[in-house]
Amino acid sequence: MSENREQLAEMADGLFAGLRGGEFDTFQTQIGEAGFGLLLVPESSEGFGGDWGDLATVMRLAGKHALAWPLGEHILAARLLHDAGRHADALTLLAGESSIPWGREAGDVLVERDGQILLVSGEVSAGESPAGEPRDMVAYDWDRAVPLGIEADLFGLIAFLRVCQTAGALDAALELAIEHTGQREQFGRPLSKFQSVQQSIALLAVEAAAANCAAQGAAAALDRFGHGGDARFEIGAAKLRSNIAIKVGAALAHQVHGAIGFTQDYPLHELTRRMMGWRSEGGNDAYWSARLGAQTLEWGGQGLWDQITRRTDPG
Amino acid sequence: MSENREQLAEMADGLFAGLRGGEFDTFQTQIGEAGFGLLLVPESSEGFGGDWGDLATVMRLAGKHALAWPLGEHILAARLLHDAGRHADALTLLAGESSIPWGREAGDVLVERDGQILLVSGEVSAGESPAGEPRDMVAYDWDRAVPLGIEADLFGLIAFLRVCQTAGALDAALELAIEHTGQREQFGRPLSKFQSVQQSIALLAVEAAAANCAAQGAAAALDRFGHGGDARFEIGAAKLRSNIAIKVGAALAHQVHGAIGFTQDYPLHELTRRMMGWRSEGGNDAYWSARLGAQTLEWGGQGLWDQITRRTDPG
Amino acid sequence: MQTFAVHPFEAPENAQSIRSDLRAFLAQHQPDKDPVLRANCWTEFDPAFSQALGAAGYLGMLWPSQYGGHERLPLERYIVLEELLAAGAPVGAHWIADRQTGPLLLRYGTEEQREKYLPGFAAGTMYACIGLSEPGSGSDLASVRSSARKTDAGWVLSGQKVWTTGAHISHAMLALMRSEESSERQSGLSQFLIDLDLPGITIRPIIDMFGTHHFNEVFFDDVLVPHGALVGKEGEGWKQATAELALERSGPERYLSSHALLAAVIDSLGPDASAEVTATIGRLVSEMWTLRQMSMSVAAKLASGVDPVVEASIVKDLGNTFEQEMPLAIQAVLDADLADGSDLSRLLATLLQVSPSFSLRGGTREILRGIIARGLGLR
Amino acid sequence: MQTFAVHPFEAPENAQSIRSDLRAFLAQHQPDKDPVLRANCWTEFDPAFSQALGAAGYLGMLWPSQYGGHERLPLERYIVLEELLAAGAPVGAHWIADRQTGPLLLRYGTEEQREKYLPGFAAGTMYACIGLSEPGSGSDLASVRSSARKTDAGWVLSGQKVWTTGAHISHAMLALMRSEESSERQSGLSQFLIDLDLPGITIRPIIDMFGTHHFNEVFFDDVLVPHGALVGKEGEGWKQATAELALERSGPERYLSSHALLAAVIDSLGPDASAEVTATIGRLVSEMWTLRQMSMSVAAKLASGVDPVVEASIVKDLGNTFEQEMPLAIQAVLDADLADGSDLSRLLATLLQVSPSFSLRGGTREILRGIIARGLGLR
Repeated sequence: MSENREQLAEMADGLFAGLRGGEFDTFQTQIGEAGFGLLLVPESSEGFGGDWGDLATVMRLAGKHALAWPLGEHILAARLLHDAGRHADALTLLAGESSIPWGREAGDVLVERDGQILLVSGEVSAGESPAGEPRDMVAYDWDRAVPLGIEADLFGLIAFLRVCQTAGALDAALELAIEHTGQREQFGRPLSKFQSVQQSIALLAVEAAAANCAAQGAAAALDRFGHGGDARFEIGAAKLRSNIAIKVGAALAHQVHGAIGFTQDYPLHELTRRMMGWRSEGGNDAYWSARLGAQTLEWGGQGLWDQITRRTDPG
Repeated sequence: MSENREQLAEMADGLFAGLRGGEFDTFQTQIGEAGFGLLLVPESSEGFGGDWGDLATVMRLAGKHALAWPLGEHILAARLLHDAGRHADALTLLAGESSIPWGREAGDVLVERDGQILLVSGEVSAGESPAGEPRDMVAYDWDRAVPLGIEADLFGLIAFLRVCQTAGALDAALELAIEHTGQREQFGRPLSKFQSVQQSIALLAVEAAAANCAAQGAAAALDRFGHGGDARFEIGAAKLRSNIAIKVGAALAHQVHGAIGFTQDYPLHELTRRMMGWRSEGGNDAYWSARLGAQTLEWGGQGLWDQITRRTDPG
Repeated sequence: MQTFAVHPFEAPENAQSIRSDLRAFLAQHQPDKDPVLRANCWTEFDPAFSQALGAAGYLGMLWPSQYGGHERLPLERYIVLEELLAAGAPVGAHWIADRQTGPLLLRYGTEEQREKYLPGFAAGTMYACIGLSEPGSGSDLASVRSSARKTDAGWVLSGQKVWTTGAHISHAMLALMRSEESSERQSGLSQFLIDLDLPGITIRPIIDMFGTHHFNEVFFDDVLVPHGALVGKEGEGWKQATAELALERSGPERYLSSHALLAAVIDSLGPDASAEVTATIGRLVSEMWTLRQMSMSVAAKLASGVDPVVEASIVKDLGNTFEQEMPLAIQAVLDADLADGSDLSRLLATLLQVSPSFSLRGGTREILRGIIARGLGLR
Repeated sequence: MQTFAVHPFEAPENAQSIRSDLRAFLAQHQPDKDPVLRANCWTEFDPAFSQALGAAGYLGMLWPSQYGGHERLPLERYIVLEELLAAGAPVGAHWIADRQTGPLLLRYGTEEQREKYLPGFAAGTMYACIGLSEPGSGSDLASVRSSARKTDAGWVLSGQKVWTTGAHISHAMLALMRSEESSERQSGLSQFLIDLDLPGITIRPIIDMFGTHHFNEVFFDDVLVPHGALVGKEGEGWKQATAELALERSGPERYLSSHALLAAVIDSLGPDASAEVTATIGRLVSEMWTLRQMSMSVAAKLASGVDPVVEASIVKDLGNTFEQEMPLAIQAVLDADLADGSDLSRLLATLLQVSPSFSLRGGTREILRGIIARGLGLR
C-alpha cells in the first residue's frame, strides 16, 4: 500500500470506528469535514485526488465498521458531478437501481435513463433494506431532470461498492469469530481448539480472502479502464464472487458463534445482515453470471485467456 | 421389506458379489439362470412377478457390487416385450439415449422414436463410459423396426435405474470409507477417530441416505402410476437429487480415503467412476431441474403442496 | 450396509380428509395473515391460534382422552404437522408442550402432573419451555450448574438458564437441575417442572437481531417448588432430558418451517419465468420432495416403535441445510429489489436474515454429524 | 485484520512478448495434441517436450547462468507457468526438478551437487522426484522409518517410499531419511539426493484407477550412496523438507491445471448456448478470474521476498475446490452423451474421474485448513 493510501486508511478506520452507533446527521458532518466526499475529485479541484484503489480501501473499511451512511454513493456522485463540471450543495447520491440507501436524505440523485446520466430529484417513499437501514424508492420528477452529458456505468459502480464493503465486512466477521472462539470455552477448552471450529474459521478466511482479492482486482480494472463501463468484466466477476463469499461466509460466521451471534447486543448481525442485502444490490448471481457467461462465449476459449491476461499485462 | 423381497435381495446380493471381476458371458448365464431377467414379468407368464420396489432393491445391489452387466436395461426390455405380447430370444436391451451400455452384446434394442416404442437392431460403434465400460452408439436400421404398440417412458426408466444403482453404490462407498478409516492409523490413532474425518463420513452417509430415500420414493410412484410417464415428477426429483448425492458423496469418499482410493487395486473407483457417468445418463441436472421447475410453476405454490401430498395419500 | 433403512409410510386411509379439514380450519383462522409471519412459522407465537387449534382437536392428538387427548394415530398427527407447517401456521406457542413436554409427562410424570398440565397443553391454553442451556454451556449441555436442594418444604432452586425459547409466554419450564451437590457432568441431575409464576423467578428477554423477543434468560433465586415438581426419578435427569430431546425427532419441521417462501416465490413467477429461476425452483423442489420421503420414513419408523436416531439426525442435518440455502438460492436468481416493499421481498429479506440460524436448530451441525458418526460406529 | 493482504502484481513490461514467444513455441511443439492429454496437464510426462522447453530457456529460469539457468525475474517465470498451464502443456516430467529440487539445491546443496544436477534440470533432460510418504504415513509425514546409516564408504539407505510421482522417469530422488538411529518424529532426519540407478534400488509401479502409471513404490535395500549425497545439514532434514514443500506455493497450477476443459467447453458452445450453460460458464469464469488475482498476489509477495504461507494455502484450498467442482458443474448443464467419442466428451469424462483427487494435491483439505487456522492464531 502506498504511504498516501495508508494514511487514508488510518484516518477512515479511526473515523468509521468512532461513528458506530451514532446518528446520520453527525456522520454527515464528520465525514464531510474529513473530506471523504471529495475522495475521487482531482487535487486541482481541491479534492483528495484518489484513485479507485483508494475508494476500495475506504469502502472496505466502511464495510468493516458497518458504516450506516451512503458514503460510496456520495463519493461517486461527487466525482461524476465533477466530471460534468458541477458541484453539489446538498447531499447528492448515485442511484444504480430502483431503491436508494438513505434516499430520503438526498437532495439530488444521479440516475441513468435511456443511456443518459441525469441529475434529478423526486418524491421519496420510505423503505428499508434487509438490514433495517433506510432504502427508499424515489418517484423521479423527470421533467426537471438535468442531463449531465457524461458517461458512467452507474450500476457497475454500485456493484463495485458492494464488493469492497463485503471484503471489509467478511474480514470483520472473521475477526469476531476468532475472538469469540478464543474466549468461549466448551467441554473445558476454548472453542477455537476444536478441529471442526478451526476448519470452519479457515474456510471463512478463504472466503474473506477471495472477496478482498476480487475487490482489488476490480479496482485495478477501474483504474486502468475508467468508470465508463469498460471495466464491467472485472466488476462483474468480482461481484459474483463476492456474492458467493457472502453466502458461504455469513453462514460460517454465525455457525461458529452459535446463539450469541443472533442477539441484538452482539455486533455480528450488523455485518451479516448488511451483506445479505448487498447480494441483491448491484446485480445478483443470475444477473452477473448471465453477462459474464455471454461475454466469455463471445471471446471463445482461447480468447478468454487472451483477454484475461491482456487486461492485466502492461501495454 | 416383505419376505419375498428379502429373499430376492439375499439372492441378488450373493450372486452379484460372486460375479465381481468376472466375464460378461458368465454373467449372462448366471443372471439368466437365476431368472432376474424376468423380474418384472407377471407370475402368470412364468416371470417373478415383481414390482418396481423389487426392481429398486435389485438395482441397488447391482450398484453396490458394481455389476458390470446391463441388468436393468435387460429387465425393463423383458417387461416391455411382455407388455407387447412378445418374448425375447437374444439379449434385448432398453435404450433411453443415444449410447447404450453393452450395445455390442444386444440382439435387439427397444427404442422410442416419434412417440412410438420400436424393437430394432443396428450397426454398433464401440464406445465407452467414463468408467471404462462398453457403451456403444447404434446406427439403427429403422426400415426393419417393429412398432410394439405400447407406452413407456424409456428415458425416465433409465433415470430410475441410475437412481437405484447410485443408492447402492453410495452405501458401498460409505462402507469402504468406514472400514478404511477404522483400519488406517495416522498420528498414532485410527483415522476414524479424527473429528474432521467423522464429519466427512457423516456427510457421506447423509448423501447416501438421500439417494436411498429418493430411489424408494420413485419406486413407490412407479408402483402407483405405472411406467407410462405419469411417475415423471418423482423420477425426476429422485434423479436430480441422486446427481447431487454423487457430486458430494464421491468427493467425500475419495477425500477420506486419500491416495489409496485412486489405485487400481482398491475397489472404490469401481463405484465412483460409474457414478460419475450416471450423472449424465437418464438426464443431467439441467435436464431435470428445467422440467421439475416448469411442472412446479404450472402447479403453483399451493398446488405444489397439494400435488405432493395427493400423490402419496391413499385414494 | 444401508444407513438409512427406508421404512414405508403407510398413510392413514383418511389422510385426504384430515388435510381438507385442516385446510378449512386454517382458511377460517388465518384468512389474511401477513405472509412475512408465515416464514419460519415454527417460532411464531400466537396463543389465540394455539387455543383454536386445541379446541379443534389438533393438539395432544396421541394422548389418552382422560388427559384431554384425542387418541389418534401417530401418522395422523404427522399429517396435521405437515399441513400446519406447509401453510406457515403460527405454531410456536404450543409447540414444545405438544411435542416434548406432554409426551415426557406421559412417560415419566406422576398422575398429579399429568392431570395438572396435559389438559391445558391439549387445549392450547398452557405452554411450556425447556430449561437446558446455561451461560457458557454452549453445546455442552451436561455442564449444568443450576442447583436443586431438597428441603422438607420442597426443592429450593437456584441458578440461571439461558436461550429459553418462549419462557415469557410459558406457564411452566421443564428444567434440568443439579440435585446432588458436587456431582459432575451427567450424574446427579434431575428434571423439575416449574410453574413460572412462582416467587423468586425472573424472566429477562434476550432481544434478537431483528429486535424481536423469542429467547429469555431465566433466573432462579431460591425458588421453592413442591416435592411434586420433580419429574421422574431423582438423579435420572440426564437420561430423561436426552429422551426429551429425542422427541424433537418426530416431525417434518426441519424442512417445512419456511415452506411459505417457496410457495410465495412460485406464485410470483408464473410459467414464463426465466430459465435460471425455473431451474432453481426445480432443484429446490427435488430437495424438498426427497426430504419429505426421508421425514416420512422416520415418522413411520417412530410410529412402529423404533427410535431411528441416526436417520432422524440425517433428516435434521439435511433439512437445516436445505432451509438455510433456500432463501439464498432464491435471492441468487430472483430479479427483485428487496426494498420494494412487496410481500415477496419482505418474506425473502426476513428469511435471508434468519437463515444462518437454521444450522443451530436441534443441535449444531457438528453435533448432528457426531451423532451420525456414532451411529456408524466411528466413535 | 486482513488475512489476505493483497500484494499488487507489477507485471514485467515484457509480459506480452513473453506470452507471444511462448505461444509460438507451443504452436510449434504441440500442434495437434489430443485434447484429453491437455486435461490435468500438470501430471503429464513428456520428456521430449520438457527437453524442448529447456532448450528454449523456459526451465531453471531464475537460476544463475553458471548452472545453466537464465537469471530471469520471478514474475517472468510466473507468466511462463501461467501460459504453459493454460495451454495444457505436458509439464509433468520436469515439474518437480524445476519447481522444487533445483531451488532447494541452490539453497542447501553443495557446489558439487549444483554442478551435477542443475544444468540437466535446466536443460529438461534430468528429472527429480520427492521421497517423503512411506507406507502407512498418510498425512503424518514425520513418521519416517526409512533409515540412513553413516559408514566410511558413504551412507547406507534402507526402507521404502511410496506414492512417489514420476520415480520411474526420474534420475534422482530427494528423500527424507532417518539418519539418527532411534530418533523420533521430526528430529534426526536428513535429506539425501539419490541417483535412482544405484544398485539396491527397486522401483515398482502403482497403477492408478485408469490403468496409468504415475505413482511408484521405491525400495532401498542397503543402498550405498556417497557422503556427498547428503543435502544440507545432517539432522536438519525436516526443516529443509518443509522448505521444499513451501516451494509448492509459487505457482498458478492450483487453478489452471485443467483449464483446457473450460476452454474446450466454451469453444464447443458458441454464443447461442442455453441460459443455464451460459450462467455456469459465467460462474466458473468469475471463480477463475478471482483465483488468478489471488495467485498473482501470492506470486508478487514471494517475488518481493516474503513467504505468504497463509495466503498460499488459501489459494491452494480454493484452487483445489475450483478444479474439483469445474467438471461436475459442466456435466450438470452440458447436454452431451459422454460415450459419443467427441473430444469434449472424452476430456470431460477424464476430468470427472480425476477430479476427486484434486482435494489431495499439496496437502489434503484438512491440512491446508489447519495451516490457515494456525496462521490465524487458532492453534
